[in-house]
Amino acid sequence: MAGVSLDLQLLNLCAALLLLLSFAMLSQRRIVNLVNLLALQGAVLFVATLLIAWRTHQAHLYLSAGLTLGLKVLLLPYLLHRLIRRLQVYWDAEPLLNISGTMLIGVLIVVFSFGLAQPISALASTATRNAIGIAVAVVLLSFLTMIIRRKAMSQVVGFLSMENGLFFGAMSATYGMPMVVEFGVALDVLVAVLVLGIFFFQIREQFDSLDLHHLESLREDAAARRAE
Amino acid sequence: MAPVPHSPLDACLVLLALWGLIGLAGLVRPRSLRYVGRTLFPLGALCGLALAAVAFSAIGTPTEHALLLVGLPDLPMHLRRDALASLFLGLLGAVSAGISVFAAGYFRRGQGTSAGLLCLQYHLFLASMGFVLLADDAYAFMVAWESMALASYFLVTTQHSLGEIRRAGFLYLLIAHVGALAILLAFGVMQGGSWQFTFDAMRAARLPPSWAAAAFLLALFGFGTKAGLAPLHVWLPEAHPAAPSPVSALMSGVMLKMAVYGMLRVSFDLLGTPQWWWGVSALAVGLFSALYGVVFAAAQTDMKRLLAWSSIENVGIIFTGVGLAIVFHGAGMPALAALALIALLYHALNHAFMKSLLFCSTGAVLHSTGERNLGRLGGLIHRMPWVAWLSLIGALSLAGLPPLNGFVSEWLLLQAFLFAHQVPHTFINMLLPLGAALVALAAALAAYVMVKFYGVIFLGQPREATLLHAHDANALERLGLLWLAAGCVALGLMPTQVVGTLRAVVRELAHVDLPDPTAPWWLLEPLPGRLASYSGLALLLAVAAVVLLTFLGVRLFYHRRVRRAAPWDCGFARLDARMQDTAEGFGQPIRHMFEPFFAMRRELPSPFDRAPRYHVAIADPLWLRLYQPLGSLVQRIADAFAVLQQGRIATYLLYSFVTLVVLLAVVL
Amino acid sequence: MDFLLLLASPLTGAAVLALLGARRFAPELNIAFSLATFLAACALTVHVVSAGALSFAHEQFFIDPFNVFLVTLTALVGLTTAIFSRPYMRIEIEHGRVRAPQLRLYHSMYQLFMSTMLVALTTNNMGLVWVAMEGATLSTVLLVTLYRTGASLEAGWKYFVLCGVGIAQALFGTLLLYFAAEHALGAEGVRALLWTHLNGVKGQLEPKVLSLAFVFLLVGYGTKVGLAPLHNWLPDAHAEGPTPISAVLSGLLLNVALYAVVRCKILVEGSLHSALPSQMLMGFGLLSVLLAAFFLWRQRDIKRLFAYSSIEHMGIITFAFGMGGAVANFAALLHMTVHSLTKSAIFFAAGHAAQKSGSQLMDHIRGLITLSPTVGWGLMMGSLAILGVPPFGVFASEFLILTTAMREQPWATPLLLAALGVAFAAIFGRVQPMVFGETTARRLPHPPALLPVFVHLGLVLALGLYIPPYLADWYRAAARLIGGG
Amino acid sequence: MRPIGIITQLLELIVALAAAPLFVGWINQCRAWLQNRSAPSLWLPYRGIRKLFHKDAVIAAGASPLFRLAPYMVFAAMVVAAGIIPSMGTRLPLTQVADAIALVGLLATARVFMSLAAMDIGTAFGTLGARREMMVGFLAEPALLMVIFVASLISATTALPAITEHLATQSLGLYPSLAFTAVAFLMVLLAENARIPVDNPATHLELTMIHEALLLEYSARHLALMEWAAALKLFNYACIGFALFIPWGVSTRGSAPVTLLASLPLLVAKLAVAGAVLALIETVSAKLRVFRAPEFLATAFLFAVLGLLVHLLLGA
Repeated sequence: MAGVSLDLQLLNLCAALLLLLSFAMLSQRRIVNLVNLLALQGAVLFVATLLIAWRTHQAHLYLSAGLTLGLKVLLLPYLLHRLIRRLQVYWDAEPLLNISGTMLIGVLIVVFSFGLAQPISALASTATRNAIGIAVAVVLLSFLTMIIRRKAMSQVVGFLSMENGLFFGAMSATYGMPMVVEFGVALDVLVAVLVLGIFFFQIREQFDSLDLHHLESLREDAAARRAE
Repeated sequence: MAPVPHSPLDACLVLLALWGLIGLAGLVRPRSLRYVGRTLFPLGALCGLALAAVAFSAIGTPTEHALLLVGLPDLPMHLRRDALASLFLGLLGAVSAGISVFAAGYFRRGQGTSAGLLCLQYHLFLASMGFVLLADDAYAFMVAWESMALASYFLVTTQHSLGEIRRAGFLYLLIAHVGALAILLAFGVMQGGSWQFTFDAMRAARLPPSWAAAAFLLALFGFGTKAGLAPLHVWLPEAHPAAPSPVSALMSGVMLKMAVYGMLRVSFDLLGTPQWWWGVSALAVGLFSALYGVVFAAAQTDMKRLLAWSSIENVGIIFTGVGLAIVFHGAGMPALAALALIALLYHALNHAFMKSLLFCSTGAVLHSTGERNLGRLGGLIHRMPWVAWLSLIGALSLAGLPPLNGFVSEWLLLQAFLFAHQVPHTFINMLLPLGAALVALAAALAAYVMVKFYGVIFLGQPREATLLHAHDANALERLGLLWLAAGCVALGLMPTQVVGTLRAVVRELAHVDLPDPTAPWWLLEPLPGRLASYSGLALLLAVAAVVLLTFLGVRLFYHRRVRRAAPWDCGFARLDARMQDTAEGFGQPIRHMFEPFFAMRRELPSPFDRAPRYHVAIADPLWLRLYQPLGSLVQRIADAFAVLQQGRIATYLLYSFVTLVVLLAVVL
Repeated sequence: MDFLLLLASPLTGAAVLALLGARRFAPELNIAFSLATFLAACALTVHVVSAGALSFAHEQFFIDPFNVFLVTLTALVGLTTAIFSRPYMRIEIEHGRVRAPQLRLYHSMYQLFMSTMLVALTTNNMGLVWVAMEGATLSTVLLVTLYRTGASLEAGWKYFVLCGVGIAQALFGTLLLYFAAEHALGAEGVRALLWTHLNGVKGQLEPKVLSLAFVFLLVGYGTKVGLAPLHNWLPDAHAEGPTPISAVLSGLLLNVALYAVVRCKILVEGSLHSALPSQMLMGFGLLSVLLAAFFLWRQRDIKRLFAYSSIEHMGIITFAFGMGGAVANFAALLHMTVHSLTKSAIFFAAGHAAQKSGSQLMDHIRGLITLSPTVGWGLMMGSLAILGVPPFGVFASEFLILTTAMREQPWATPLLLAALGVAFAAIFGRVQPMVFGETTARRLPHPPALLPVFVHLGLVLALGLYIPPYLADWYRAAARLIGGG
Repeated sequence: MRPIGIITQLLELIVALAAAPLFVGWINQCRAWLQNRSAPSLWLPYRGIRKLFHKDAVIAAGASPLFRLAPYMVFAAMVVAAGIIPSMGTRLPLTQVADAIALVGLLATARVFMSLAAMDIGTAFGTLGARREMMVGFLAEPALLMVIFVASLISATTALPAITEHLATQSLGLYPSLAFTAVAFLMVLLAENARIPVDNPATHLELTMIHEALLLEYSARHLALMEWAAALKLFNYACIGFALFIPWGVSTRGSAPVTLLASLPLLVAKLAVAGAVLALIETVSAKLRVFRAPEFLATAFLFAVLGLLVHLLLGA
């Protein structure tokens, strides 16, 4: 990688790490680890943001880096851990699709999203244009995670990592969104997690488990008729 | 009071508005029968009379236009009164006058809907029909058209506590709505890219033949549903009997004619130059309905159902006329086209009167006996002479017998058929006489049906003891029946005048005309030089004269006395009322002959039964073969779709995911 | 000033009711705040009618013909729903389905939801649109689960996850939009998300990126519109939440989401110069109409039934916007209006019907007309209106849409015809026995508030017969703005 | 309306009224000869009618005025019909009033009144008769119409005199279509006049009777009128047949009034032959079951339609 400055290399490294982490999430079945991976993702994101901020000397990026640190590395994982402890959900059940199959699909997704990002990065003026494809891949991979998981908790983690992917995309494509939007997004994410907290307790006291197969009674097919 | 209107159109509008007001007035004291029944309905009848007078007198006069400041922003409601509209307005007014008077005496306490609400729906029904006739843009037409359907739906479901009545209403509104959508699409075609939905724009639009054909077929479908053409008729035998009798009369007598009006308006006025093969399609449908309807009418055991089926037959005959007119028009035979148009308009008028008359009299019977099943009626001519003799007129005219009105229109139609052999298409030449044969067959069957209807209800011995307490119709009901019967007689006895009026309509509608009559006023000679003429009046006089002479002769020479005795029992021990033919019995030959038409279930008793029981149920094969499969098809599709949604959130996420990926792949 | 009040009143309402929401007079307070919002909206409308398009707060907010009537509509439905919810929630309390703290949550969240709706409508910043939409989800999700039943929790969870994920896609779309805009606008990146600016330069936006962006935005906001096959949260959320919420979800949220989609469509079409976005909209619309019609056929829960009918109508509107052109856009906007009015009215009536017969299952609701004619007639008339029977306004718009389709997209008309027929059979076949026949209804502890039902239906009827000129002018201006076709 | 018209009209009516029973009598006589029975007097029908007129009328208790009106209506209908059919001359004022289609309508009216009257008493046999009569009617009527249509297509009119003249003045043109229709017409005639093979005028066996069942309740003058009307009906049908198929010798427009006198013996001759033919047919053929009657008539209908098609194909 001659001719490429160190920070840029570091940035690309971060991107690669993000992708790796989302694959790890895809395969990880222990919820606690899942949350840790999420925190790690947040950390990588924080580093990347710092680098970009330092690179482009945009003050508001430091701010959003701080936001990332506070929210995605510290607060959210902490809340999630508390939830896990309070609700005693440690293991996810067997995912709907076995790991190897998932991995295979994951790889396809990565290919697809790189292809997808091609025209975008072709236009991008940012140094980090090549990372856009990775951001797309992270988003879609977390989507996949949400699809194959059975526990509400792990879906939430998937959801948050999707948020991370979007954030990274914003960083790498346009050095972040306007501040007001950033704040709004951050606020929404925070509120979402709080709401989720309330939710989990409600679900728990209703079904005393967070397994999603309790949440499959509202349906249209023949089973619905039998249910009534 | 309304301001003095200075043009027929304004007068019509005022009268329609008055109908609306009368309806609203019904809500003031909805429970008071004296107020609603004895006051408002007669007022409505007066409006009807006035409307008839205004409209009929306006037939010759030039077309008028008007604008209402309601409707869509770029499309205020256009109104237009031309000869065709006037004719049907007159029909609406004249027939509804009779029915309203009858209804004034008809409605009793203790029906589902309160009298006042009924009054509102009834008069809104009338007014909306009036607006259908006056509308001159697609939006106004559709609004009036659907309001008509809606009002009649609420009238049909008056006694909504009964399950089958609800079912009938549902079926009716559903089919009406689908038909209305078809008409809507037809208008969508006809506006031809000029985003104006006024009829004038449609007249101006020159459509390519394929589009015009599409429009025509859509219209035929749409108006066919409302007219009850087979195979779109299934709602009719359900809905018409379900409604209170005056409403049945209004629906059969007047509302079906709205469909005829719409068909004429579209095919001759809006589409301009119809192509001959459209006519063939209409002809085929019409003939099929005519035969199908009358055959099923012969097999009915419920008197109102029987009348409903016979309505299908008559509508079939009318649409046969439409088809014939289009064929002639397309083949460039103006005189014959005019003849066919006049015949069908005449039949529309006739049917309006006679069918309303018969429905009203069934209403009277229903009230005094509480019985709709023909198998439990009989001998009512002794208990209710008024109803019996007046509905004899109706029955004879519906049977198409001279000198009454039913015969005249069928005569005209047959004349049209008969001279059709110069149509420049060989196979139509072959088919038209067969059409004539079918019409003749339908007419003869109609006579059969009417003998059954009349004989089983009014003649013979009462089949139930309760019938001995039957009472005749009250004064208002008699007046209504009398008015309608008078209409039948008048239409039968002065065809020349009626045809004269209709000529004006046809001239304006399709720019075709009959040659001017050379015959004297009392003689109907539609095509001079054809040497085909008819005079109901003279015929009646001749028959009456002979009857009188015979009677006098008998009186004069042989004055022997008459004694009463028990009927001869052919040596049977005792001869009781249950030995008469029931409705099933009387219809049996038809069932026997048209076996393939019916989906029949029979229970025959074995010779050794202690309590032998015979039961036969007739089902409409079109319902079984067409509509039930349709319903189950929808059910099956719905079940297939339902599998998509089986409650698992992962699946739903998968849908979003796949949608996203697919769309991305598309744009890439 | 009036604009400030418009946003401030629901926000303060949310705050105040968060404290006082459980008090006896809370419902009245709720009504009062909604009334204030409504008055502000009216003032604003007058303002715009006189002064033309406005913008506030450094162009972060702006009002043009397209959103001003939606704002008024939103405020109006918000007010009537508040009026309706007063007796409704009291009855729920009497029946012991809701407790005081939940009522507090309900009231404050109701106001919060209103404010998010209004922000989403009035903001000029596509990013803020996204934030507000997400906020709308978050503020309603806890209301859906208000009854804490298993079903309601499930519905809430699906609502939350599906809309959350969908909205995330929308965020990515917004990001791409920003990206393209920055690329086009160059220096002034801050303004790059302002719709007015984007609209100004839409010609120069990079088509490829925008088409990608549109896909993400469509899938994102389309989820909230309830376009098939992204609609799966909608029936559950409508059926299991309290009826006022179902009413505002159907009446407002779907509209606002569709508003966002259309805004995006305007930009993308401007840059693409291709029919792709229109075709996508038409495809989604048609699919939704068909699916919804056949799902309607199987329903047994009254609120679920009308939820699916909302999907159907959203499909129709989307289809119309897809066709584009002056007439179709006009019709679509009109349809948005009458649909939200009618549908919320139906939900009001249906809610009371369900309360009266103690079940949402339609087999248990019978003969409403005998015990309470107002509810019965309300339900009957509402259903007929929503089924597109004239002279109601829904017919007016369907008239225009169908006739346009017959000319522009004849291939689609058989499908539409079949779908409308099936929908009619399904809905009317269920409604008729509920309204007519022998009754199963019983008296209620509080007199139901049916004023809103008849106000809405009256408006719909009026719109069917006469559209006032200034309203028509809005529609026309908006239709011109949306363009296409 | 010129005097010659009125004369012809009256003459025809008188001849019809007089000759109708005679025709019946003649047929019965021929039948008897063919079945080598000793033949009844030619005047027997007159005597029957006269006798009936002298009896007291017995009317069933439950009879309504319709019952007593019917005989007069039926009789009148038949008389007017006789006035419409050009049996001797074509200068008939009445034929303007009613053309061939109206004639069929008139006959239908008579049938309907008979059936209604039969149902009026409410005995099993009356209704049975009415049902069967209508059953025969609704098939025979269209067949008759078809027959008339062919003739009127050939001569482009539905007015009987015009048809007759057109066919009579043709230089003996042979119409294959008319051959078909003639067969059809003969079958219709048999069915409509309650002759074998459809009905047997000489039986009162409940299971098979149609016409007699209708008259079961009538007595005295009413019965007399009915019998006379029946005879007139047969006569009318015969005359329709003559008018359509052997129209020669009728005094047409333009021809001298004297021909009217000449046409009388000719009519008698035609009737004599026709009666003999009818008698022959009735003797050689066997009575059908009632349920076969529809098939019989359907065949007639079919023949008529065939005639129509043949006419359209060959233009003749």
